[in-house]
Amino acid sequence: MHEWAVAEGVVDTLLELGKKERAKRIVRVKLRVGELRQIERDLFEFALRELAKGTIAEGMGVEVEVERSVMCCRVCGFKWSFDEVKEKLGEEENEAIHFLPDILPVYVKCPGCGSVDFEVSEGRGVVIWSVEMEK
Amino acid sequence: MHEWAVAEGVVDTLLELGKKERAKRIVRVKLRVGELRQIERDLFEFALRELAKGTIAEGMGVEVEVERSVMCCRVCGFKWSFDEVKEKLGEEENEAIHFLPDILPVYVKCPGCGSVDFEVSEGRGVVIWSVEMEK
Amino acid sequence: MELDPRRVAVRKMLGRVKRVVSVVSTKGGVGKSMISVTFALILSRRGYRVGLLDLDLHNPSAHVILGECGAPSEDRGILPPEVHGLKFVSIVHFSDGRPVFLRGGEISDTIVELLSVSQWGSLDFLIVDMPPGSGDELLETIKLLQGLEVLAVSTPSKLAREAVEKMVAMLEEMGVRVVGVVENMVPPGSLGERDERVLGKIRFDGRVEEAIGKVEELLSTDFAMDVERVVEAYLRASNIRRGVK
Amino acid sequence: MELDPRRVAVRKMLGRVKRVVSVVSTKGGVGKSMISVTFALILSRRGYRVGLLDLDLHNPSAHVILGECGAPSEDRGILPPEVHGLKFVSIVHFSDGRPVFLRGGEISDTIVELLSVSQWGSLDFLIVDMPPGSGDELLETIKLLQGLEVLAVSTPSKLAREAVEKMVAMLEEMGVRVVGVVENMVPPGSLGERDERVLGKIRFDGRVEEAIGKVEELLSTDFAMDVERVVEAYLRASNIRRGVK
Ligand SMILES: Nc1ncnc2c1ncn2[C@@H]1O[C@H](COP(=O)(O)OP(=O)(O)O)[C@@H](O)[C@H]1O
Ligand SMILES: Nc1ncnc2c1ncn2[C@@H]1O[C@H](COP(=O)(O)OP(=O)(O)O)[C@@H](O)[C@H]1O
Ligand SMILES: [Mg+2]
Ligand SMILES: [Mg+2]
Ligand SMILES: [Mg+2]
Ligand SMILES: [Mg+2]
Ligand code: NI
Ligand code: NI
Ligand SMILES: [Zn+2]
Ligand SMILES: [Zn+2]
Repeated sequence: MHEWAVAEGVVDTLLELGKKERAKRIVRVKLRVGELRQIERDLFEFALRELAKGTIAEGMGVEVEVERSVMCCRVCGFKWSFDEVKEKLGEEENEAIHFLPDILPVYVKCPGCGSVDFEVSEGRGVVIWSVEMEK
Repeated sequence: MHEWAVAEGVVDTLLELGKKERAKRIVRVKLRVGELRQIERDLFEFALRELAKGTIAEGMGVEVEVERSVMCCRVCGFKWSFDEVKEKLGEEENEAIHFLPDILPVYVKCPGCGSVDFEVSEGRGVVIWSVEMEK
Repeated sequence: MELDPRRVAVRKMLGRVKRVVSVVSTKGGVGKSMISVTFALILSRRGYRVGLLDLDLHNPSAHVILGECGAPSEDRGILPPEVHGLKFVSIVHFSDGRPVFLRGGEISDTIVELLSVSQWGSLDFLIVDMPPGSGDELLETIKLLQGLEVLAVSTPSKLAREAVEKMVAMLEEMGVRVVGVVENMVPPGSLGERDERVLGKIRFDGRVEEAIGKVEELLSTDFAMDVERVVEAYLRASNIRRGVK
Repeated sequence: MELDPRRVAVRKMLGRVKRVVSVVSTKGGVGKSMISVTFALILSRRGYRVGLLDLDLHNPSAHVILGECGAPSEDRGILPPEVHGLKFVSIVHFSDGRPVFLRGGEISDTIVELLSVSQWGSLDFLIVDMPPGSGDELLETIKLLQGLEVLAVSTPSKLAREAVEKMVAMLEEMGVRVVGVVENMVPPGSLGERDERVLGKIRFDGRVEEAIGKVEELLSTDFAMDVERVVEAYLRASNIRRGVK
């Protein structure tokens, strides 16, 4: 699962940050992961903890919050969220979106007007929301 | 001068808004005009008042504020404003930017790193900032 | 509250433009620009009032095909210059021929700016030469221009045909009016083969390259003869009788 | 505070990739995809470890030229499939061949996503097939990939040459390493003419179209022979001795 790759990016970013801030220890991190990623949370948290072993982040507290998605149509202004359309998608389509959230308009049209020209204004990214460090 | 075209867009938008809100009169409008547009303010305000004649916006108060520009480089993060680079530009270049503010990177590079990949985060648009109406 | 007065301005500026036809393709180099310019010139010679808008901001070429670009003047907006009978607007009027590097957000914004100040006046047709692909230029014009018509250009190449058909199907699903697919650069021998799916075929014509920049020469090529047939098929398909405006 | 962990991931994922060469042009249809694929195949046959990344999201065509696209597997990221000896990543792995309509912001984001999870491993070269133009794809890769090299493709057409030269000059002003301009679709007779400004010329070869999708046939064309000379000029210009990795 590519949860490991995402987790690796997070841990590396934390370690870079820790170095820059001359932290002794990274105590806790809060992450927001977009709903579109359909991430396996247990696996993701496990990967984060495993990858932190032997670093200043070893044993850190991990909080992962799933950010609900908001899509906003650029043509008609209609707003909707992924769970309203998810069921109509096949397994392979969900798998593609899991890897590449931006590909959503390839599989989904605006329920309001049928356009593929919509923005994913929330629920797409992986964001390090807060970091607690010991200096 | 194309100030008239911009003014026409503003007045038409105000009248649409007035109609939608069933206003009897448009009393006052505040506009923010991006510095990059190098607009002739007197001419612009004159055009606004002329175009408003015979409409519910006739005699409205007009306040035009010039919004200072902020450019932000996507590569190196450097920030600067138009007045730091304006003097190096020729008359025709300024004329082109006056018409099409987005064309700036054709004539100006990031003073920090030389890239043309920068964002004009402020000072580009024409924004109707507030409208006072009598209902 | 924030209101963008430019979008209202666009509607007004295009208020007396009867039809807007965008020439699109998934691929570059299939002849969008050659066809746009020739299509516009032929309509103009038939007595229609025609504008030509080059929206390929990274690679404007309509002015090269026309051989000149003219200079806009100002009067309550931008008055497009007349170039060989066409009202012509291109980024080259503002970029001075320099290379244009712009991200999508700025491309969309540029299109809104251009259309909010260009005084087209009364036009029967505004032909829009588009860049390849289905990015900001295409999405923003669909959003901005109600009733936009699309003419898609393909070639017999394996790399073009299927992709263009899929693009067209998607545009139709989105409710965009596709007036047809034109197949360009067809080997001269196979022109005769009928194909229900295409509005017209245009031969590969070795004289085209030499005629770039020379409008009279261009209009005398076999290429232009074939584009003329496409114009006729287009007018027929849209119930516009010849000569009647 | 908001931090984007993907950008750090990109750096790591490309950590063992020695050189990234983007094949660019102002124009479409000049042969970027044909040259990218052939260039990559030739390097691979010479024993280099080569990846091929198709970033023409609106019009992916490398998989059509290769005749297959393979399927990525997952292991701490995406493992690119081996296609004719190349590690291959394309949007088609995710779009299922459907049409892709994306604005610039989403294009940039897609590129960051793709590169943040693709496990290239150790590569001597990553060849990137780019869309035409100077938009998000080009600007985002310049921003993302330190040390990016650019190979620009032009043709003898009036519509290509000057524009490509201006684009290249601008890239150099921006500090991007341009390894050279390749002139494609040169009439076979004029191949001999020397031109200081070009890294190499590639003949127009009527067999190319037929060879799309058939790698061995493609590599036996005059076209491939000319691309091979470009590969050699490129390796020479960059001081890479033949066979030495
Ligand atoms: N029917 C044709 N026969 C021969 N050459 C053509 C034909 N149509 C276009 N060309 C040539 O193909 C090239 C690309 O055409 P262009 O209009 O610039 O394509 P696009 O706008 O789709 O990128 C030009 O050099 C042009 O001279
Ligand atoms: N040297 C050449 N001789 C003949 N045909 C060519 C040559 N190079 C490219 N082509 C043809 O030109 C078309 C466009 O090539 P492609 O690689 O898709 O261009 P781009 O990627 O720049 O859009 C294809 O149909 C291809 O078969
Ligand atoms: Mg979209
Ligand atoms: Mg820019
Ligand atoms: Mg073109
Ligand atoms: Mg290509
Ligand atoms: Ni996964
Ligand atoms: Ni003016
Ligand atoms: Zn909608
Ligand atoms: Zn910079």
